[in-house]
Amino acid sequence: METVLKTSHGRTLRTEEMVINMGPQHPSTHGVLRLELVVDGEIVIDVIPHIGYLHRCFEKHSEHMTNYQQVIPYVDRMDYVAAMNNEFSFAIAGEKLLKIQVPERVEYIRVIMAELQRIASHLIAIGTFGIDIGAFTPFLFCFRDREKILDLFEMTCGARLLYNYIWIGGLSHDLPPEFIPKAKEFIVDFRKTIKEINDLLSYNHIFIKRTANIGVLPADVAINFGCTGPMLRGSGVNWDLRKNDTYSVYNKFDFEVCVGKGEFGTVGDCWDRYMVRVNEMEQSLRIIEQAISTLPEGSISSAIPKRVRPNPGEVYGRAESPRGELGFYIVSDGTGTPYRIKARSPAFVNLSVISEISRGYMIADLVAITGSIDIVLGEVDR
Amino acid sequence: MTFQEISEILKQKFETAITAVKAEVQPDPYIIVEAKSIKEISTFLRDDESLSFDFLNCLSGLDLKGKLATVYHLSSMKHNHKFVIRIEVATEQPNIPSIESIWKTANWHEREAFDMFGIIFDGHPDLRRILMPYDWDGYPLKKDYQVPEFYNGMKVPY
Amino acid sequence: MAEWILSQFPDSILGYVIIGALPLLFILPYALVTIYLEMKMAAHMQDRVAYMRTGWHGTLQPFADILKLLQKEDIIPTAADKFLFILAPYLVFIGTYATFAVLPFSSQYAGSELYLGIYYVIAVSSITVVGILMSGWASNNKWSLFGALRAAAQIVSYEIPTALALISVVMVAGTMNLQVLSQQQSGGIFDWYIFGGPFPIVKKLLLIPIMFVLFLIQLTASMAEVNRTPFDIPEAESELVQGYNTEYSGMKFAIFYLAEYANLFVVSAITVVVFFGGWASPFGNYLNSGGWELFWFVLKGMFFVSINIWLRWTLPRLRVDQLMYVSWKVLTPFALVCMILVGLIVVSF
Amino acid sequence: MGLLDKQFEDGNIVITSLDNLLNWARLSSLWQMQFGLACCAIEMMAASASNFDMMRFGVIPRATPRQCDVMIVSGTVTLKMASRIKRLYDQMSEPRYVISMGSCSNCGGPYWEHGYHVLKGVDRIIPVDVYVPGCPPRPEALLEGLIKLQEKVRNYSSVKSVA
Repeated sequence: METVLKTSHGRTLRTEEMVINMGPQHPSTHGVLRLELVVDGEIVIDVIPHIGYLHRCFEKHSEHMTNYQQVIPYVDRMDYVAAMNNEFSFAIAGEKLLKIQVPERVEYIRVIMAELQRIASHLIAIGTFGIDIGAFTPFLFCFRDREKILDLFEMTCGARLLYNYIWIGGLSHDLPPEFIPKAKEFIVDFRKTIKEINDLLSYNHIFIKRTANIGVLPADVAINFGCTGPMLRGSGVNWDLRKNDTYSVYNKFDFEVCVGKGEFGTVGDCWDRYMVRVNEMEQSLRIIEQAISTLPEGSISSAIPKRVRPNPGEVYGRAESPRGELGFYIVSDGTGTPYRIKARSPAFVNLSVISEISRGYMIADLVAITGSIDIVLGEVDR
Repeated sequence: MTFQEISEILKQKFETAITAVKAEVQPDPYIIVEAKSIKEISTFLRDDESLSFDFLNCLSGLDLKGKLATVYHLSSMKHNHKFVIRIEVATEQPNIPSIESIWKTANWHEREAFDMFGIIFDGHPDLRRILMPYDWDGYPLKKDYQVPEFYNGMKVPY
Repeated sequence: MAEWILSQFPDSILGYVIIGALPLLFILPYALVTIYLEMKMAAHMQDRVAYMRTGWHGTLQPFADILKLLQKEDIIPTAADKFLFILAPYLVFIGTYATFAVLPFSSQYAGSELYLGIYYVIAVSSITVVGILMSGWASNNKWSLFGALRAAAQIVSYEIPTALALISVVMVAGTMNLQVLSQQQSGGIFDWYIFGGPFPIVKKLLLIPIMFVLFLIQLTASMAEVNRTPFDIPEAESELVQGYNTEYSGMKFAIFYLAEYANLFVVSAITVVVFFGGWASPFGNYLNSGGWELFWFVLKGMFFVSINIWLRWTLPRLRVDQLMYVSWKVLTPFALVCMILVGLIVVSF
Repeated sequence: MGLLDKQFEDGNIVITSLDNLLNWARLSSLWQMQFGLACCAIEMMAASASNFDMMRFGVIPRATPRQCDVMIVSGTVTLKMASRIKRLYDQMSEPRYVISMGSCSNCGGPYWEHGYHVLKGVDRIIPVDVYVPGCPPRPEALLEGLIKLQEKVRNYSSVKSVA
């Protein structure tokens, strides 16, 4: 679009849109996302996302593994800030395919781990969102408390970030005896952190001004684009696979599904998506509390198959990761090697909506919108 | 609704378009439909009151050695039921109508299937490679794919 | 003091050069201290410790930083406008440095006791904008250009509330000379203009609330003028990479760095002189001799520098339009109202 | 680099101490490029966050390559990204250093065999000073790598000619 302006002296001035590249190396693109912006001054006219800068061939690798269990380390590396949830989803799909019933204790421990990981993942999302808006300090507070969760994981399975902990049919390690007291301590501590985050960031006047009414995603558009997780719930849709398509032992716990209410603006704006994450951390704490208090005894490895060799068939298993519906479509041809594994990653689908919701806002708002989508490029590109 | 009921409804409505009903595949059975009628079927599945599949979970490409396939995983938020559709086409002529206009989710997923398998989605507004570089040769997830020796002067194999 | 130096070098330009270079004696140590202070303050607010490896608690870190920046390769991008690119950082520094000419560090020393002191500060500090615009344009980088244009818009807008706030005080004081302003407030803490100035009690009480509002306006606007969070949109890291200095490396970047910190002191010093008594001791005639005056001036200046640092690491950043909103629709009207009220008070008492 | 570069044939005490001073400045103020690629980037962020605090060593993250001294390649380098990394490295001003963090950027890591889109080691496109092994390396390991880099800088002489 080219606008030609006439000055009073009869001269003509021409204005043009500017095409500007944001990324793959840019402080606010959370890794290696590249956005091609068409801007008119500060106003964003169009956004063209370019992805694939971290395409690590996950699907090809899984077709070359000799065993389904060997896929799990690669699954870890997909969404590296929520590795437990990825393993959980993959284990659900694998167990559905193999028709394995896992012991109760395993399910409880998985839920505890998944919820701890959800908190850790949301902490990163909140922290980096803070940086995007320009507040640096909350990020460091978030990372400080995330370390406490990582300590719990490290105590259990020896790894900080990528665990290879949840296997098809079981777990790699049982909980160490000091886990439960430490976890209880963490829950008490973390309630204070949530309050701190709310004081420092969530209800900060500038923060609200920067995020409310920005990047509004209406519910019907969200569903049509396939958005899930806090993205969808931020738009006011009460949809959580933990409730609506119950898996594992989530039906035994009492928790609420947090939805965006449009407290300071329109339902589905950046603040709502952000707040859904903050509230979900509180709900995760509740689930962990309940799971710890009712943790059954039993073996954690009795159901792990010696040889994973499913019958020919196919399955789509899904679970709620911190970013939304993480599904695995597995096609088996009867051998130990998966014929095809396709990951339906929530961040990939959520990101596809970005050009839809960021037209007409400013560059600074685009940064906020990208932050509120909470993408992990490892999962977008796989 | 169960798979049986949904496939019955579809059978009555689109008798000629349905190639096969694979009810015996476990745990997720699917139906195979003809490529040319996928748009009609999709529209019906989305708009019918009793079905109302408003959510496309996943669209995957699949190389069946000789045939290429796309698999559509659908679910309904309203009725909380699921359904799987598959389309199989010949590798030589992998043309499938795009369903981007029905579920926007399909946009990027179709681009991915194009990128990885070379399936051409007719009517897609922006069918470009999505994950691989634009000047990449071949379709990596095909079973007979050969990794190139060099890309832009960089050695690819270890 | 200036006369004394000049008398030492009769018939020579050397005396003037020495007078001109004197503020450097302050700026360089001050910048080193402030860089260190900023990082340490930020770190301790964030549960960290920051510099620990260079000297005691990393006190030598600023030296290492500067020494390293001097060693770095000085890149001039091929596509850059070479002349402007090289000139820009110096111009930014000159704009800041020139304002040091009128800052009254003590009753004995001010580079120039200019009668139009405040006027001069407002005028000269605008040169900075030209430098920033030049750097953004010359870099031939779209992000830099964005930063430069934002900076221009921002600094120009925020000069208006600053000027209005300062002029209100000038109306009360009856002088623009910063040295005279400081002298007027030398009778102890309650003679400072933030507490109404050296006036009879009724006038003082009427002035206090207005002065307080004016002080807040001046503080906010000055924060915006030095481009620091929450008003750091010209170099907003998450949006514009580094804004106008994206393409600068080595020595040139060091000068930008230095100018930023020097500018921070200038605006703090102006606040101090206008509202907080300048070099005047808070205890009237106690602790008020030569060296102490310098001490009080620097101490008060550093206090406001610290406030700037504290706010920078606490608050999120505003958006461009919100920034303009704050300037044109909040600060400027308030400053105007205050100015009218001050005028009424001055006329009636 | 500077005018003094390789100008003095044999070191005397003045030159040696000047060398030491310059090297000290360089190694204590390694500004890091804010540049994350994959999983390791999270550990890199953790290393600069409260618990590990990389700033103790004088490492400040900067957003633009022009003002950086060290580039920490943290994560898998894909073929699509490789040319960008090369360009970013070229944009950095001398003296510049590269730390390759994690198995992926060392050699391809778990993606070495079937990763058709993964560059098997970032040292195929840019020179690397320090390799930090691990998948992902712990933040402590990255700090160790940083200390190794500092040792390397300490032993470098920018004034003397190399014998």
